[in-house]
Order: sequence, then structure tokens, then C-alpha cells
Amino acid sequence: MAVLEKVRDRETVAQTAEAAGDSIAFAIVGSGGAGALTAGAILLEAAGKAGWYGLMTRSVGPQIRGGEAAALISLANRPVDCPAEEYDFLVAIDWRNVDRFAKEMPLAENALAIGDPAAGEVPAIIVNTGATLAQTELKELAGAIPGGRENMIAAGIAAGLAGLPIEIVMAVIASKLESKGQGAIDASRRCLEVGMQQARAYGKSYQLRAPSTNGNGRWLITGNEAVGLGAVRGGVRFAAAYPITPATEVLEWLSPSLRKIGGALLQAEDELASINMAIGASFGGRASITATSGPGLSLMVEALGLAIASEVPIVVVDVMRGGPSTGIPTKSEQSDLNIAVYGCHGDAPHIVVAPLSVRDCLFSAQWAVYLAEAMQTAAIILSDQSIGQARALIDSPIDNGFIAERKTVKSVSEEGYNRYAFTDDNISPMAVPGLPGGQYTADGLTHSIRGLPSTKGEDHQKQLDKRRDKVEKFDYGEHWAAIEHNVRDKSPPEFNLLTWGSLAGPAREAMRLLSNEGISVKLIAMRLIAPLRKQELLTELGETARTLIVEQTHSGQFHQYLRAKCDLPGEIRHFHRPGPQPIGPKEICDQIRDWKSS
Amino acid sequence: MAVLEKVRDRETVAQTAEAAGDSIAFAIVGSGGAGALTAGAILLEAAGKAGWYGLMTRSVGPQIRGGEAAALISLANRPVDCPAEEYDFLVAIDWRNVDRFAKEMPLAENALAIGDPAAGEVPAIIVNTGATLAQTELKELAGAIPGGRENMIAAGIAAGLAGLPIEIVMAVIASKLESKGQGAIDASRRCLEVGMQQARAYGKSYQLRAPSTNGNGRWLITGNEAVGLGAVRGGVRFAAAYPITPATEVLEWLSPSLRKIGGALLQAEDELASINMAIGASFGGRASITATSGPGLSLMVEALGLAIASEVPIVVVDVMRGGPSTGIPTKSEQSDLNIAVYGCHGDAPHIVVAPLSVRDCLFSAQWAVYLAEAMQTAAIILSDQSIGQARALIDSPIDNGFIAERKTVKSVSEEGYNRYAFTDDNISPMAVPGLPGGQYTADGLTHSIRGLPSTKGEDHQKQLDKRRDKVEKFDYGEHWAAIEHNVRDKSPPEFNLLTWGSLAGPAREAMRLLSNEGISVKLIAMRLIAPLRKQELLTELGETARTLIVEQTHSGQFHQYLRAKCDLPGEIRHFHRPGPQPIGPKEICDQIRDWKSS
Amino acid sequence: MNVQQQPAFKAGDYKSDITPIWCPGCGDFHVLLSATKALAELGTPPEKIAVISGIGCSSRIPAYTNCYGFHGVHGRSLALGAGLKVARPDLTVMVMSGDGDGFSIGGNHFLHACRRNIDMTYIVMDNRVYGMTKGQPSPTTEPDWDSALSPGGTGLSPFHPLVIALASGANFVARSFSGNIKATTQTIVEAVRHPGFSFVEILSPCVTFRPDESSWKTQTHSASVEATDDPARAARRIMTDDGFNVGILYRGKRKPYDIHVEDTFKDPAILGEEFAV
Amino acid sequence: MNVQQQPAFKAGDYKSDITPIWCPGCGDFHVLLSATKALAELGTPPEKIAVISGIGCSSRIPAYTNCYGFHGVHGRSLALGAGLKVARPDLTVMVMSGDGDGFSIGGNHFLHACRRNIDMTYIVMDNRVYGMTKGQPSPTTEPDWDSALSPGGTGLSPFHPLVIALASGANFVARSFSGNIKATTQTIVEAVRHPGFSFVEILSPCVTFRPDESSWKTQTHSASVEATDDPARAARRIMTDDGFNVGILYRGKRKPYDIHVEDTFKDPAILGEEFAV
Ligand SMILES: Cc1ncc(C[n+]2csc(CCOP(=O)(O)OP(=O)(O)O)c2C)c(N)n1
Ligand SMILES: Cc1ncc(C[n+]2csc(CCOP(=O)(O)OP(=O)(O)O)c2C)c(N)n1
Ligand code: SF4
Ligand code: SF4
Ligand SMILES: [Mg+2]
Ligand SMILES: [Mg+2]
Repeated sequence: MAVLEKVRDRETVAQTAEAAGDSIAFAIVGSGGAGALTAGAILLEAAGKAGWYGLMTRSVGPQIRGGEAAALISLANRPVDCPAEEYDFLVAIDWRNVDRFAKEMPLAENALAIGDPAAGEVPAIIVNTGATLAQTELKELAGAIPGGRENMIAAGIAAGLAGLPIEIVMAVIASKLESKGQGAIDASRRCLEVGMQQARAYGKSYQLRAPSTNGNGRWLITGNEAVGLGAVRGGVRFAAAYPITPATEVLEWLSPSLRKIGGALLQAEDELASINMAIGASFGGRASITATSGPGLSLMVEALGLAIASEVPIVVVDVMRGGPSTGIPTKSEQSDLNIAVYGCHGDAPHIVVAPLSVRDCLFSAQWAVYLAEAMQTAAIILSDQSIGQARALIDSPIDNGFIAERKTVKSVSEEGYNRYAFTDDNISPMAVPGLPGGQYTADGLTHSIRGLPSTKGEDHQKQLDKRRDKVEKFDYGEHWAAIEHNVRDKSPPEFNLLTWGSLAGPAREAMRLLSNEGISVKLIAMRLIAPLRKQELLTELGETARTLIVEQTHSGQFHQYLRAKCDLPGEIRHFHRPGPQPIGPKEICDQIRDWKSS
Repeated sequence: MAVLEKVRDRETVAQTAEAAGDSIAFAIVGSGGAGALTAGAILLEAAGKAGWYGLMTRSVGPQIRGGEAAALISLANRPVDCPAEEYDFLVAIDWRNVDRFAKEMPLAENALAIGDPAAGEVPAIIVNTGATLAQTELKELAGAIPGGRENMIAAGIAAGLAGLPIEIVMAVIASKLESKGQGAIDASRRCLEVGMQQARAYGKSYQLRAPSTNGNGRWLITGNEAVGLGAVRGGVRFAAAYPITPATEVLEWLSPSLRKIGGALLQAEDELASINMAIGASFGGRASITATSGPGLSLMVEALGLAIASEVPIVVVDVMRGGPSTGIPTKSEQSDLNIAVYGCHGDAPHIVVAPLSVRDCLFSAQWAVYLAEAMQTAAIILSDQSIGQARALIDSPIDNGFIAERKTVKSVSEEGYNRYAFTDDNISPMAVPGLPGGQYTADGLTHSIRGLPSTKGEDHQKQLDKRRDKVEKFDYGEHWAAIEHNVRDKSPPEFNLLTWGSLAGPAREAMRLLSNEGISVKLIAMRLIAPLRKQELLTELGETARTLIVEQTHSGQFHQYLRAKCDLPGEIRHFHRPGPQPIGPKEICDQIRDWKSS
Repeated sequence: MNVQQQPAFKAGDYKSDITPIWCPGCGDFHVLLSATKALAELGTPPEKIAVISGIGCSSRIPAYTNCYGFHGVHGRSLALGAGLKVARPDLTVMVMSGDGDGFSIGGNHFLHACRRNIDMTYIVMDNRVYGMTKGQPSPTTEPDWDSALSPGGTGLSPFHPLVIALASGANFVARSFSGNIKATTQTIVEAVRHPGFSFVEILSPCVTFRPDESSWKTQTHSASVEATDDPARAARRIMTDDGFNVGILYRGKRKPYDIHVEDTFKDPAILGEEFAV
Repeated sequence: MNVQQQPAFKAGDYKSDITPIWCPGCGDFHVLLSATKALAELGTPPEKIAVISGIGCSSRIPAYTNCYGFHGVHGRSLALGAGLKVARPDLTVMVMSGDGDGFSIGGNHFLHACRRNIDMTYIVMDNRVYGMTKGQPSPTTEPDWDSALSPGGTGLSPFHPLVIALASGANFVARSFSGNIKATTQTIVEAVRHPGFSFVEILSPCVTFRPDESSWKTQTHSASVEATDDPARAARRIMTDDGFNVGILYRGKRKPYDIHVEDTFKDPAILGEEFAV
């Protein structure tokens, strides 16, 4: 069994149950311009400096600007896999439209909800949670401090309740406000102090245990940034861009970053252009990428087929959002699996890789670049909004060593060059423009080994065989999935928990929770979606009679995809739901508990 | 069991074995400009006038013009389901590049191959077939007739061998040459006479038995034309067009035809425009269509999702060709099944209908329009080159009565109008622009019942549910498949033969051949691909332990699609191959015979 | 159109009860106001009007009107509009877009819509930025405008929508500034009335990502000369203008596209005849 | 480029051994000949040249040359070419297309390629018809040209490629006639040499679907005036020309796009630093 810790880092190591005080979750909400998100970001960074791990997601209203926003933050003494399902406290700068968010931040039993009496009555949806209500005059307190802002008072309250040392928070603020001068920094300190003082007055505390590490080498990164960095580590030097929510940050990170190291990003007029630009650049010998979301991927499938048929490597990032059509651009879903796997016309085998977490965006993107280049085909990275736009505190990730290495011809013999020649590993050495004698024409038409258009059945069959075999027979090692078993001595486990992509986080958390109850669960979180590693999967599913499949789609795309390719053994249950509501660990636990007791 | 003859016409009735003389197949080949295709078309039409059924396919070289071409013709006393696998005779105006075609027209054992000694040696590939070789000075004979042409001599030879009466052939020629004057007509007659005389000299004949009907009401039509006519019968009044091989003829037929009855075709700048034009027209209340092939469908998937999410009905014809990418534009394949079923991002249930034959293009297209309009969704018609560009002699088809009937609101009450309201049949009555008070905004964003953008989980889930249920719960009647059983008294049959779309023809022919050997086979030829009629399919598969699945793809897309959706009972074998070589009845028979004897 | 016979409409009759998601101060509020005023002046009943858009802040406009609307996918509004108008020539079709939607991803449809000259009105709310996706350069953005996606600017000379419209055959070409409600209203009225394809670029500031565009209020000035019907003259004028010249610049005389779906149909049975052997 | 140091090349060195599928007499044979002659004159070794195309009869050209080639999908050749040139500034990139590929489905990329002004050459073989799909009207087809798809003609005024090129920022604009090998060769040489985006429309008759185009031989005539570097003047001239005016019409002075991939790279490890807390 490919046990994770052997090959991967500590993030993926199964943890045993935690004592209380090992994690907290809180939210800061406010209407547009109130600065709730800024306050949240400062606290997250400070927590990292202090040595904690953490995750921040954000929820914003439909307004382009001026709409309400919530920063949802989880901090813990180990890497945080997914947003919390219960929040310990909530600081509301105001209550505007809080009912819009309330579902995303359910309050825990002994939670505290802090609001400003000047902002009006506490909304029923909050009162009804049974949380302890605390009133603090944020506006008044901020008004009393020259240059004071309510969101900094709120930050102080949250820091106080969470036990974040003021000096660390101030260090973050100081570096951010450098350009604004000492006055602004001092005002922030005053606000923090006042907020912390308030926090003490509530008589409650949600302090984390002191961190086990000092935070040295901790990183703060979003999934979209991590995809960009992973791609560049993998060898990408060219990107083509057309913005789209929630993928734009991949491109916005790549643009200045590529420039720094000698690469380039080209802004395209549309996605038809962006993917073709990437293909053109790759034809020129440069590992190339583009990033988009569902609507853009739809526009790219024709050229994806071209990359596959002409065997020009290319990486396309799809940061999934709610679908179909324009759907819900700002919310997550896993429903582009079908188009990613099956979206080309004709038979067009290619690679689909799904990052398992914010941190794994780095690994997966780097690996995907490597795979695309090694096999001269298209690789799709199926990330999603829930990890792409989440910001996480992680251990500084080492480079996984996967570097693009394209099989090329270095010189051409007298007999000439056959671009699409048959070889033992099914990969035809490629001539990169500039090589004398290597001239050939890349073609999306069915072609002979030389690359000339052909309507012959033999050419068609053999090139199709080659393109299938090169991806099917490639050695993907252990990376096709992250696999963990929570109670090692119970083997085979009582349950398999089979999922993919970003749902690895909640599924892993569910596995941890179940281990507290002694329920033995084996998690199989698939990273390599296509080609399906059928044998490996069946081996891992093993003799366990019960497998729960979890995914965030309406129609059950993942389950059907697995069914199409292999006979799943034993009893199968399937838990799936579309977005925008995330699927949380407790729901997954409930599914398994129900099953166990049935 | 939905026995076919109850609901459909005689084409689909199982036939018992035929005596020799009930069918012939022949080919006329020549280099570009030699007129082989013209000669073939004349003979086909004449055969129809004489009362026979028939099918003509054409094979052309890669040259745009001036390349060689072959007319492949089958005639019979019953509807011809697929191109022949063996040819009785071949008339070569010249031998240029004949090896390119040789695979597509294998000669039967006692075949005759006629060539002009002036055109050089008979190529080895023909000699090696063992066919009787006959030399006729086509060029010389034609030269001797003022205005004479070699292809007309060839037509005379073929007519003579097939037993087509000269007066009927002349009637066809006369109507075609009307504008060219009596001289041209007389020259053709002389050529025909000379050719027929030659035919007598060979001492061989492949005469068909006298036709059982007089050919009254017989039609000569291609699959692409039939799709156009079916669509218009179904109610289509608007088409948008961007040409692509092998779908262009659908559009070229629709353009003047729509104009004749008051409709309109709009030529678009690309496929992104054409599908959106069709959606716009449909939003305006007109049943609308566009036609394309794989590359164009790739460009349409984004807007397909829009039609599905905004619930604006639309029909897209995909006349499949070899893929992926530009592939083999002039040859057939079934490999767009995946993109047709799974090609949208997000969860986007819709309709996929596959015509079973040239004739069924009419039925299927008309039905597809009806389904799209009734359910306010997108319907894809998955035709392919093998039926789209084949010309068939069929019985004049009656209108199947399926007429677009969209559920609309006729007036709006005081409370206002909710475009996406929930109803018992899951179909929300639509307001057509012009109706006072019905104003709403159609939207591809997740929306409330009123049609306003929403990010709420409830709206998303319920609209997704509705769009799934409306297509899943619709009553498709018996039309989801054509079902036949060759040996009725052997029940359950020994074998199920499960296929889809254009492969219904060869599969039906295989079933007929096997009934000669007393092997009982039940053919299930699926017309409705999506949504899969799972229950009906399982019922039809019944207790038969052996099911052979046949399809023309490299990866087995149809088989995997079925697996994804249901547990196929009993033992399954799977015979599949990509294009361009058609899958013929004998190959299918061999599969079943092998299995039986194993 | 016989305006006399229509009931008298007010701008409010063309406005829906939905609160726009636009940022406070966004120029698009003014475009919405002008459009509804123009429709009231034209007097076509709201149910006979269709407002079609793509994706972007600006493209949210259909649901804010009380007309039939289609909020389609990014960049394809002109195609939706063309299909609708050919299928339903009785409707007034207004396509409303943004500079990204209309000139970047939608550029090809713009070219061909101008050329096709179907009788409809195309209004682009140009804020020289992708607003909805939070501030990337669009084809009309100045070359030195700094952004995350193009640090230091794109270095590209901006796209000239009016020149392209003219060069590809639009029959009516105008520019307006959203802040000038009266002129914008009048321009839209004339654009809708003019036969064939009418194009109006409305400079509509994005207060959030382009606060510098507040200067447009003073930068825009009316075209000093009368509209011409000579494309070459109009081209000359536009190619040398400063981009802030507002007014109607061209009124062409090309015949609008005239193929359309009729109101009544002949029996399609006649179409089968050609296939009888 | 230092031509002296290159070995001397002949046109044949740029021609492959593949027999074109074109109809006998197709104008594209002449384009191929002119292009190979031009490349020989330029003296860039074949392996340093990439010829990129889409789909169409004309787009088959890459494999008939002895350069690196990419026969992509329909309409996207300019995007392939742009990506290649930015990634590999050392290569000479020639994009070769048809009127359908380039101006119909590919129209948007044409607009934006002109605007972007990347240093490459765009040659469109304009036969005013979709040849490959057997005779449908293209954007440059005359309004009254009869065809199955548009019986009686489209009624649309043709697209003016040169005007659009100029209006959207191409840096070099020329027209040529395929039958005139010498002039076409020279025009291509100058187009490739000119910095930035160079556009050459070559009138290249389709003998099969447009036999009437045999008249082009006599209809075409050289531009009577010298090329200008003033886009407004060039526009005026082109907007009133008869479509058969051949020669170099515009040589611009815009700076080519200069963002590109370098030859050597810094270690990407430095990029991780910004994430350290
Ligand atoms: C196919 C596709 N690509 C990208 C996007 C993302 N997107 C949404 S709006 C937009 C730009 C809109 O810019 P503009 O038209 O100028 O509108 P504005 O928001 O500035 O009013 C983009 C790129 C999308 N929705 N669909
Ligand atoms: C996406 C897509 N749509 C349509 C086609 C079909 N198609 C192939 S070539 C062509 C037109 C080519 O016209 P042009 O560029 O003028 O080339 P020509 O053949 O006239 O040289 C079309 C429509 C295609 N291959 N791909
Ligand atoms: S982002 Fe700009 S364009 Fe969008 S609503 Fe706000 S101000 Fe208007
Ligand atoms: S069809 Fe026309 S363009 Fe195509 S090869 Fe023949 S002559 Fe040339
Ligand atoms: Mg904008
Ligand atoms: Mg052409």
C-alpha cells in the first residue's frame, strides 16, 4: 500500500485525535469597505508567524464593491485541511446581510457573537444559534482613537480571544502600513489594544495551545498562487492568459513571476487564442500553460484535441466553479470532471490531475507539467475555487523534483526525420524548431509517421494506439492518489473512503474524527483522474466490503466515471451534492456512522 | 418488447434470408473529371425508378479536384441497410490510384473487373482478387461517338450487367441533360447502348430479380438532406450555418428550403456565432437548428450549456467524422459520443439522438426537434458521414407527426411571471417576447425561479433537479431504440446485439445473415443515447446471457457510457474499431459465430 | 412605427425593480437611466423590446430593464441578437455589452455584425477595463495602465471601436459619455431609429478599478461637426480624434439585411417533393 | 540579420517533396512558389523559419515548404504564431491563411494580432470563397455570388482586410496577386523584413469554385503611389480603392511587441520567497 508519509510530507500524515484547544475557527464580517477581509488576512499571517497553521476562505456578496464580506479563519496546531464546520466566535463590524453568510459559518455550542449595538439588533439567525451575545461599541471605540478603524478593533478582539500575541500582529501590520507612516501604525496598535481589552471582558477564551513549532519556514499561499509556482518549478516559461473567476489569480501571479525569471505571459483576446498561443509556444520548445474556469475550458476543447493529436504538450488549469454555463462564478464545485475527461471530440486520451489541497496545488501543478512534457500531450489541472482562492499557512514546501524533460531529437540522420515515429515507450522524439533537418509539420489531421495527412485506416489506428498507450503505460508511481488508513491495526479497514481533488481535505478530517470512535477508515484521495489507474485502485480498495464515494457534483460524475472504467468491488455508497455549500467532514462522518449502524 | 414493425415502417422489419439475385453491388471508379460519380448517381436513380432499393456511397481521394473517385452502389429488392462488403463487378474508367479504394470495395469470388487496356495494366491489387478480368476500350468506344463520354459507356456496361432497362436510365439522363439539348441526350443513349452491348459480351450477369414494387413513391435522398427535412417537418424555421465537412449539405439543403416556406438561414462567421444565433432565434419563439461536425461541436459546447441552463430549446446536428482534432474529415466514425454526452462543463443534462440509417435521419431529426422543444433543452443529433453523405433509395416516408410544441404562457396574471417556476412535469412555461407582462431575463447564471442570478444552494439544487427530472422522466415511448429478433421462436435469443446510430444498418444485416444459420439474435439499436433509458434497456437485454456491443470508436466510448449508467447483465463482449474502415455485417457475424463456438 | 397609437410611456416603465449590483457611482447606472429614457421616448412597449448581453458588470443590464432580456455567455451577445432579430423582425433588439465582452472575446462578432447590417442597436459601455474580473486591461485600455496581469502596462495601442465599426460597415456610429444623460438618451433614440446596424460607444467610468476616469466628465467634448454619410470622411475624422469626441459621427445609407423568418409559413410537405424518384 | 554569413539558398531549398493536393491551376501554387523564392532571397535557413496555418486549401501550405510547420485548427493560426514568436523570438514566423480561415472564424485574432504588433508576417491567400468545403461565400465574397448556402448571394458588402488591418494597427499592409510571382516574392521579402506585424493579402484564384476569378490577371494593377507611413492617409487611399490595387500600401513605424521569453532563465527558487511568513 502506498502509505503517504513514505513519499509525501507531513501534511498528509494521519493524525490521532486532538485535545480541545488544538484548533479554533472564527469569522469577521462587515459590509463593503469595513475591512473585515483585511483584518482576517492580518490575523492569519500573524498566526503563521506565531507558529500556527491555518486557512482563510472568504465569502463575499454579489456586489462588485461595497457588498458585505466575511473572512472565515481556522487556526490549528497542524495543517488545516478544510474550512471549519463550526465557528467559535464571530465579530460583526455590522450585521448587514449577515443572513447571507450565516449558513457558511454555523456557530458552535458555546460560541460567542460580538456585535456593535450601534449596528442595530442582533439578527434572529444569530440569536437563534444560542451563542452568547456580547455587545461592544466598535464604532465608538474606533472613533475615540485618532485614525482608528473598526476593523482593527475587531482584529484586536479576535486576537485577544484566540491568544495571538500583540507584538506579532503588530509586526504584520507594521510591514503592511510601512508606506503610511508611524501615525497609522500607532493608531492600529491602539485599536488592537482596545480590542484585546474588550476580549478579556467577555470572560471567554478560545486560546490555542502554544504552537509546537516556531513557524520558521512557514508559508502563506493561496491554491492559485501555488499552482503558478508549481508550474514554474516544473519548467513552465510561457503562459497565455484570459481572466476568469476564480482562476485569474493564477495568471496574475504568473505574469510578474515569469518575467522575473526570464519567461513571459501573453494576454490573449479570448480563450481560443490563449490555448493556441500556449500550443504555439510549446511547439517552439517551451513548457507552456494557461489557466481558466469552466466557461473558458469549454472554449478550449477544440485546441486541446489539437495538442493531443499533434502531440504538443500543454497544461491547462481549470479552477472549477459552480456550473453549468456561467453558473456561480465565486463558488466551488467539482462538476467539470466530465468535460475534463471526455470533452474532446474523437478519441483523445490525455492527462487530468486534481490537486488535493492548497498545498498540493504546488505538487500537482509541478507534476502535471512534468507529465504533459514527458508524454507530449495535454494535461488538465482540475483545481477548484475552494482551494484556489483559499489562503493557507503551510510548511515551506520542498521542490518535488519533477522537471519538464521533453524527449527531443538532437540531430537528424540522413534518412530524415519522422515526427510521429513508433518507439518502445510510445513517445516520438520531437524536433524543436531551429534543429537543422528536423523540419516537419505538426498536424491535427490524422497523419502518417512523417506527419503528412493520411486517410489510411492503418495510420489512424496506429497513431491512436500510440497515443493511448503512451499515457496508459506510463509509470505514475505512487502519486496517482494519497492514501491513508486511520486505525492501522484494523486491516482491512471497515470502510474505504474514496474521493478526489479538493474533497481530500474534508475526507481526511472525517477520517480523523472517525478514528476517535474507533471506526477504521481508509482514505483514497485520487490525484490522477485520467488515465484511471484501474489496477492500483482495485488493489487499494482491496477486500473492504464497503466503499463510500464522495464528490461535489449534482449528477455523480466521479462515481460514473469510475463505473465506466472498472467494476467497483463490494458495496458502494455515494454521497454527492452540487455546490455552493461545501461538503464538510461531519456530513461524511454521518454517512459512515449511518452505514455502520444500518 | 417494442417490436419494430408495430411502430415503424418496413425498412426495419426483419427479413428472412434472400435468394441470390436479390441484391447486387458494383463500383465505378475513375480519376477526377472522368465522371464516375455522375454515372453512379444516374444508375442509382434509374434503379429507383425501376422499383429497386439502393444505396450509393462515394469515396474520393485527397485532392480537392482532379483526384480519383469511386461510386459504390448496392441495389436490392428491399431497403439497403449498409454498403456492401463484396462487390459483384467493377468498371474502371482508369486505374489511377485504385489501390486507395481497393479496400473499400473488395471483389466477390465470381466478380468481374472491367478496365480499358488503354489505361494500362490491371493493377496487382485487382488481379490478386481472382476476379475475371474483362478488357473494354472505353476511351476508344467513347471517342467513336460524337459527344460520347467514357463514363456513359461505363454506365451502359453497369446497367447491362445489373439488368437496368435502358429506357429508364435514359429517362434519368434526359431530365438531367434537358438544358444541354437533344444532341447530348442522343450521345448518351449511343454510349449506353454500346456499353450494354459490351456487357452482354462478358457472358456474365448479375441481374436482380424483377422488383416487387413499381417504385412509385420511392425517394432518393441523402442522410444529410433527410436530417434537414426531418427538422423542418418537426417545426424548425430558423437555421444558423457555418460550413464543415461532412455536415455542410444539411445547411445547403436547409438554406433554400427554409426560404421556400417562410423560414430563414443565417450564415455565421463561426460556430460560436452559429449556435448563439440559433439560441437567440429560439428565445424569440422559433424552433432553431444548426449543423456541424466534431471541430464545430467543440466550439459550441459553451453555448450548449447556456441553452441547457437558460432552458432555451435548440437542436445541434453533429455529422461525425474521424477524430480527434481535424482527424479525417471525409470519413466516418462514432467517436463524438463522449463530447455529445459529457462535453459541457457543470452538470448539464440534455438530449442526444442518433439516427439509425439514411432513412431514419428523417425520423430522428424530427423527433429531436420535438424533444428539444417539449423539454426546453438542447438536443444533439449524432449522425455520421456514413449515413449523412450516403444517398439511398427508400420508400417515401410518412411524416411521423412529431411537431414542436413548446409549453408557453399565454397571458400573465397580476402576481407576475416566474420564468423558471417549478411544475409537475418539471417544464417551466416560457414567455415568448411580445407577450405583455411576460418580460424576464434568460440567464446562464444559477438563478431563482424568477430568473435572477442567485448564489443560494437551494436555488442551485432545485433548478438542477428540475433540469435533470424533466429529461429523465419524459415519456420517450418506444422510440429510444429499434429492436428486432431474427428467430422469434427462440426466446430468449442466444445473443443480444447492442449498438447505436449508423451501425444499426450493418448490425441488422448481420442479424439477417445469422438467421440463415439459425442463430437467434436480438438487435437493440439505440436511437436515444441520452438520457439513457436504463430500465427499458435492461428489460430488453432480458435473460440473454451473451451481449455483443458494437461501435465504431477506438476507446469504446459507447460501452463505457453504458457501464457508467447501468450494470450490464450476463456476459459482455465488445467489438469496436475506429474509422475510416466501416464495420461490416460479416465482421459482426464472425464475432458472434466465434463466440458461439467458443 | 406609429408613435401616436402607442400609450405614453415613462422611463420608469422600462426599469425593473431589481437593485443593480454595480458599485455606487458606476457609470453604468447612468447608461441604464439614459436607455430607459430613450425607450420611453421611442414609445415601443417594453414587451416588444429585447435587451441582450454577454458577461461583465455592464452586461448585467438586461435584468435591470423591464424588457425581455438575455444574459448570455461572455462575448456572444451580438450573435444572440442577430438570431433573434432575423427570427423576430417585429422586435426592437438592443445588444448591450462592455469593452471586454464586446471588443476582446467578442471582437469577431462585432466585425461581422457591422458587415451584416441587421437592423439592431449595439451599445458598448466602455470603461477601458475588465470590471467584473477585478481590473485587467481591455482592448481599449491605455498602453501604460498598470495592473497585476500586465505590470507596467500592456504597451499596446488601444483598439478604436468607432474606426473598426466604420471600416467593417456599421450604418450608424456614435460616441457618448454616460454622465451626460441628455445627450446619451438622444443618441440612443437616434441609434434605434436609424435603420441597419447602429453602434454607440458609451464612455462609462469604472469608479472602482479606474478611479482616474473621473476626469472623463471634463475631458469629453462634443464633436464640432455634423455627422456625415461618407464613410471615408467619417473615418478620417475618427482616426484623428482624441477618443473623447462625443456625438453622432456617421449615419450611413446601406440597406439593412433583409432575410428573415416570416410570420406565417407554407406547409413543409412541399419540400419532400424534390426527393421523389 | 547578417545575410553575408549565411550559405546561399535557392527557392528549392524551401520546398518540400510533398505533392500539393490543390486543384491544377489553383493560385496557391504560385503563392508557394513566391514564398519559397522570397525565403531564399531572405536567406534565413529553413530550420529557423516556422510556417503556421489553420484549415483550408490554402492552409495546407506548411507541409509543402521545407520549414518547420504547424497545420493547426481552423481560424487559430495567428494565435499559434503569436505564442511561438513570443516564446522563440529567434525564429522567423510566417502565418499563412485563407479568407475564410483568416477573416471569418479567425477575424478576432486578426484584429488583435494587428493591435499587438508582434514581429511576424501574415499572408492571406484570398480567393473569396471557402474552397476546402466546396464553395460557400467567405467574408470577402461579392454580395451577389450565387451558391447553395446563399442562393442569389449574401447581399453583404465584402470585408475589407486591408482597411481593417490598418485600422487595428498592422505595421505593414500590402496586397498582391498570386499570378505575379515577381511582385509577390518582393512583397513577401519586404513584409518579412519590416519590423512588427506585417499583413499581405494575396489574391489567389480558386479555379474550381470561382472560375470567374481568371479575370484577376487583367483586373489587378499596381498602386500608382508610393507606400505611406501615415495610417490616416493610407486608410483614405485603401477605403476608396477598387480591391485590385496591388503593392505595398503602408509601412508603419510602431514599435513591435517586445515581451518575450529569454534564452536563459533565473532559478525559479527565488519565486518562493514571497510566500515565507
Ligand atoms: C468564456 C469566459 N471567459 C471569461 C469570463 C470571465 N469574464 C467575465 S466578465 C469579463 C470581462 C468583462 O469586461 P467588460 O466586458 O469590459 O465588462 P465590465 O465588467 O468592465 O463592465 C471576463 C473576462 C467568462 N465569464 N467567460
Ligand atoms: C471549427 C471548424 N469549422 C469548420 C471547418 C470546416 N472548414 C474547413 S476549411 C474551411 C474554409 C476554408 O476557407 P479558406 O480559409 O478561405 O480556405 P480555402 O479553402 O478557400 O483556401 C472550413 C469552413 C473546420 N475544419 N473547423
Ligand atoms: S467594478 Fe467598475 S464597472 Fe463594475 S460595477 Fe464597479 S464601478 Fe462599475
Ligand atoms: S478548391 Fe479552389 S482553392 Fe481549393 S485547391 Fe481547388 S482551386 Fe485551389
Ligand atoms: Mg469594461
Ligand atoms: Mg478561401
